[in-house]
Amino acid sequence: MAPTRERDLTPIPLHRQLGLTDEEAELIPRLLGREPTDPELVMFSLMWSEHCSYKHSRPFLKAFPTTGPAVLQGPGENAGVVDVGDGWAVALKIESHNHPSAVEPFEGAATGVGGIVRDILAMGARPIALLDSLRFGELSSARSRHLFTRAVAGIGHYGNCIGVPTVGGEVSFDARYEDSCLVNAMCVGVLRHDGMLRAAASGPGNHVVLIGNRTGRDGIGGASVLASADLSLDDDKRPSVQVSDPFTERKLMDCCLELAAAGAFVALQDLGAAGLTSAASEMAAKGGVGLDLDLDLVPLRETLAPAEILVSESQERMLAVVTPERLDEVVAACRRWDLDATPIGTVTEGDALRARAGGEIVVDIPAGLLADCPVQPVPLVPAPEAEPVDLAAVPEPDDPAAALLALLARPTIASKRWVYERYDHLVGAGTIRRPGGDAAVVRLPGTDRAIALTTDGAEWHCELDPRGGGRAVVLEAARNLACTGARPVAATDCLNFANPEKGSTGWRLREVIAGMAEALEALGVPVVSGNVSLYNESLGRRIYPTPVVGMMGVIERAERSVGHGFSAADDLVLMAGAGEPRLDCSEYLGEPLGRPAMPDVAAEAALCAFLADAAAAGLLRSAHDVSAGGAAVALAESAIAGGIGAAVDLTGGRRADEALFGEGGGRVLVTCRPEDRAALADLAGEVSLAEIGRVGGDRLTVRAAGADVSLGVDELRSAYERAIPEALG
Amino acid sequence: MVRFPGSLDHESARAAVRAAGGGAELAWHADAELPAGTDAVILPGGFSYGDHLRAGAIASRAPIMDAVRRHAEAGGPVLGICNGFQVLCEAGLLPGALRRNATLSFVCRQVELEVADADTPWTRGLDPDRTLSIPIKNNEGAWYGDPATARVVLRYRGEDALGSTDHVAGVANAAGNVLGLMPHPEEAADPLLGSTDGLALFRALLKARPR
Amino acid sequence: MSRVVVTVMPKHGVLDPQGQAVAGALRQLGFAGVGDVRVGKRIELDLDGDDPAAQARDMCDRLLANALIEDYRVEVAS
Amino acid sequence: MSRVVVTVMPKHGVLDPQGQAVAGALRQLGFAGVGDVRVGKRIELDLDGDDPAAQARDMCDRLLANALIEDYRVEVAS
Ligand SMILES: Nc1ncnc2c1ncn2[C@@H]1O[C@H](COP(=O)(O)OP(=O)(O)O)[C@@H](O)[C@H]1O
Ligand SMILES: [Mg+2]
Repeated sequence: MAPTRERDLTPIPLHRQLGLTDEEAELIPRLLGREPTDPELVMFSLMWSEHCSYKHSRPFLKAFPTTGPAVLQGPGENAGVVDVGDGWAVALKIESHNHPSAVEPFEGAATGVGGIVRDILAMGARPIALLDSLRFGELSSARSRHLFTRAVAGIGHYGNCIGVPTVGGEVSFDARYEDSCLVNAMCVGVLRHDGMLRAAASGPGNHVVLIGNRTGRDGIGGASVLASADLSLDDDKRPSVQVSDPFTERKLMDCCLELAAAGAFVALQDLGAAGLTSAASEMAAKGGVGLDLDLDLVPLRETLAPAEILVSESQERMLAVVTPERLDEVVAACRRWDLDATPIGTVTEGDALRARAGGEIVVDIPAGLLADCPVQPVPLVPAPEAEPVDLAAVPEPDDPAAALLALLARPTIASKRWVYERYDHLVGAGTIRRPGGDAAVVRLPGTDRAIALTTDGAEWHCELDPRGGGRAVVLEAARNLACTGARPVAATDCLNFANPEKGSTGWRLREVIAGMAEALEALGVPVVSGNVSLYNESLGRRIYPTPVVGMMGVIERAERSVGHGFSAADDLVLMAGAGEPRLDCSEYLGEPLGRPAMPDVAAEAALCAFLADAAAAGLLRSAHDVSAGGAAVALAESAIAGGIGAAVDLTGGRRADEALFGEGGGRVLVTCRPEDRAALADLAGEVSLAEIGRVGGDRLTVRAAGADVSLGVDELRSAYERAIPEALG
Repeated sequence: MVRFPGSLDHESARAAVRAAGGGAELAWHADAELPAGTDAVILPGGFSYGDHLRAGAIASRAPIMDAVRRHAEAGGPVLGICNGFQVLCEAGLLPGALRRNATLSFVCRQVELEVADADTPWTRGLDPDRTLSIPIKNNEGAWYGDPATARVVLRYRGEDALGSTDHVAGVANAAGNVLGLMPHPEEAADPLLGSTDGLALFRALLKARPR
Repeated sequence: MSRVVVTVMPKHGVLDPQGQAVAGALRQLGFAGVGDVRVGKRIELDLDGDDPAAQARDMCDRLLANALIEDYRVEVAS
Repeated sequence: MSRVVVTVMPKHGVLDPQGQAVAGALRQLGFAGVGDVRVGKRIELDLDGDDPAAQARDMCDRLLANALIEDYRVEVAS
């Protein structure tokens, strides 16, 4: 094999251009026992990027609970899988496509959806739901409006066309995301326990088959250039944009699921970041076998060099291991779906990942080495503790009703109808609770059960107190599920952070994960999959620490799910949960200020259990989590959704504004029939449950510490619904 | 139930037919014939051929469409839902064309419909005063055509975000046996989903079926 | 092999919402002199065989254009 | 008032799923000689003001084309 050519004309060494550190470049020849070839060096550079190797975050991730009786597949595969009863299982995973979306929001967001769907497909699961978690700069910025509207269009384009409903998600706006927007997509699939596929290749002599789109110069260098470098918005990082092809993805789904059901695959893996390199090395390393690939056989869209073929990120491709006996069947099924299926290599004994081109071996490395990137320790510099809000320095609102309308019209709080009406949130006839509530509820096909799905973030809280914020994000997700009557079963997470080598970001990462782990332990919810996206900063502006939690819960009887809208006059309004509202870390203050209280994980776990019990017993008419904007906004949202008002007295808080708009404390607004009040109180046990008013009429009237807010439901709706369309002009 | 590459709603539509008391089999776009004993044909919703070129255009030229045409010409009932409606217009089996929504965006929402013609196999017996609550979800759902000559079967009540001529949500051929609808009755066929108004169409057909 | 260019435009008299939206967006960007805008398709095909123009017209009639709402034009480039 | 024609085509090397789908459909209709097909946009604009070609190029840079994945061409027809 030819060693690396000398490049004396290049002042910057190749490894640095590829993003490898000098230490890593010295380590590679020692591990290999020789100098790497150029294609090998490129492969190392991609596989050893943070994006593929988690070299900065890996040690911290160990804090997450990842096991439990329901876990069929924890982290380490393309997606996590959990049991949901009767032989059925659910696969879930969330992933970021932040940097590609900042460069080209439509295609970046669309291909982000495509990628996460293929991760679910690779488990042998049928994708049944998508969620998207988005962060952009303020809508007053033209660039943010562009990124937001185009990213939403891209997600819709892809999800709608492949027929997987986008049932939930979240969007918020803050100047911190002006240069580094966040686009995280989550996919959920269903499968039979015995139909689960894994990525581990096996059986020397078996074929390695590439299925789907041809390979082109898409996203070459994408994994390292786009995902691991500070983004300074210059043009020369742009030539490698991937164009989405959802029609081919749908055919890939239909065809692979047909073949998976027939048991035609030994193993299945999607091609994502680092393309063939990542897919092939993972399949080989997981299976403890080698792979021999002939790059000349890879169907190309244009002429490519061997290294380019190895790292191309062309979309809509899967890699399968197939026995010689079933090869014809696989190829024939793909032809029926008008998809290319090309045997490009074989499984071998040993552990070598080999690639040939033009008859010569251009790559020959132990597959495991690519996955063995040395950990890069990050500095752990604590950030100073935030000061509590000094209430005396916050003027009381002259007109609390106007303050409520203004809060409802803040884009971060306002109705996201503009977004979810652009998504097919129904396809598949399984969406029982549509977007707009606390969590989506989707029928579990073939059973009487439903699953509830949510994604949540708590970035202001994480900025002010990373440990507490880590707890808060998990608890909010669980509370949102519980509001629909679900018991949380499993979580997936995407950790969006700034550059971990700078300032306190590394410390924040560790603290957030520790806080998340504490809440997950208290709830008994394992993390089964996830993703890390670092370096979300540019031009000196870093994003807030933004962990996004995707959570799935089960509702035993689908017809018992609960909505967030008030349901009928004379129902009682109650506040569940005893936490105190605080203006610290409230949307009302308009920016992350103060020191939010440390969430009480035990109390909140009990609250979630109570809500699920109450829903199962048929005692809840509605339930809605008190979050951004406080109790007044939660009441308004329930009134708008139900089309009926209420009269309520709010207690708690040190002043009227704190009672109305204060946040935190793990509180949920529930309603019940008057005759069910006693039964509900019995179920509540230790969980505090206070009657605060009654549903009825066409106005929402809220009294709190002397303030009196009374607004028509139509007025509330108009402020809430019109804000985003108007901000977009 | 015809399945094209990119069809999405065939399973939901099949479930709705079953819920109404019937049964459905899938036919493949490349087949030359419908399954023996076919009483009625449904072209389900979706993004056949990725909506490339014009929605429904490529599917409308598929081999199975010759068999669908023969079935229609012999008076057999045909229902095209959303993409199926687009296919039927492109195939010339229904009048008019479906164009980009006036919003220039995909629209997914519950709408209210009025029955303008209760004398097709798919609407016979429906109370003309009844309002049906059924969702729409499409990109190219604005019907363009001449409502004076076309047989309009369903109209949007109130606002029509799509910008169809004369609020048209569904049209039939002159004989009434071929119907195209933008709304998705299969998404309103189960009490769990909030509405069962879509079942009425499948039930009407099953009642009218020649024994 | 000839290169054929097929142009498909919305028929005159048929409302073109996409063209209208583009015109509006351009005016909003400050292009005050924008009048009517129409958006159509340009399809470039490599074609083998006899009489590429006739082939392309046949393609238009059978698939590429919808005569109800669109007009087409065929040019043989090489 | 000048009539300007803007042609926007997918960049060379960039995946064109629409072109692929149209090529496949044409072959299935029996047009055996169909090679590569690429589908783009044709935008016809009526423009008032000086230097319509420069104006149109500016429009392409700012709105009509996506420089990452598309190339454009401007012709002034009259
Ligand atoms: N934040 C996290 N929490 C838990 N598991 C994680 C996290 N980030 C990554 N993982 C796990 O590490 C593995 C590799 O992740 P990734 O490279 O994103 O997967 P893929 O190659 O399938 O896209 C996955 O199994 C994923 O579930
Ligand atoms: Mg994967």
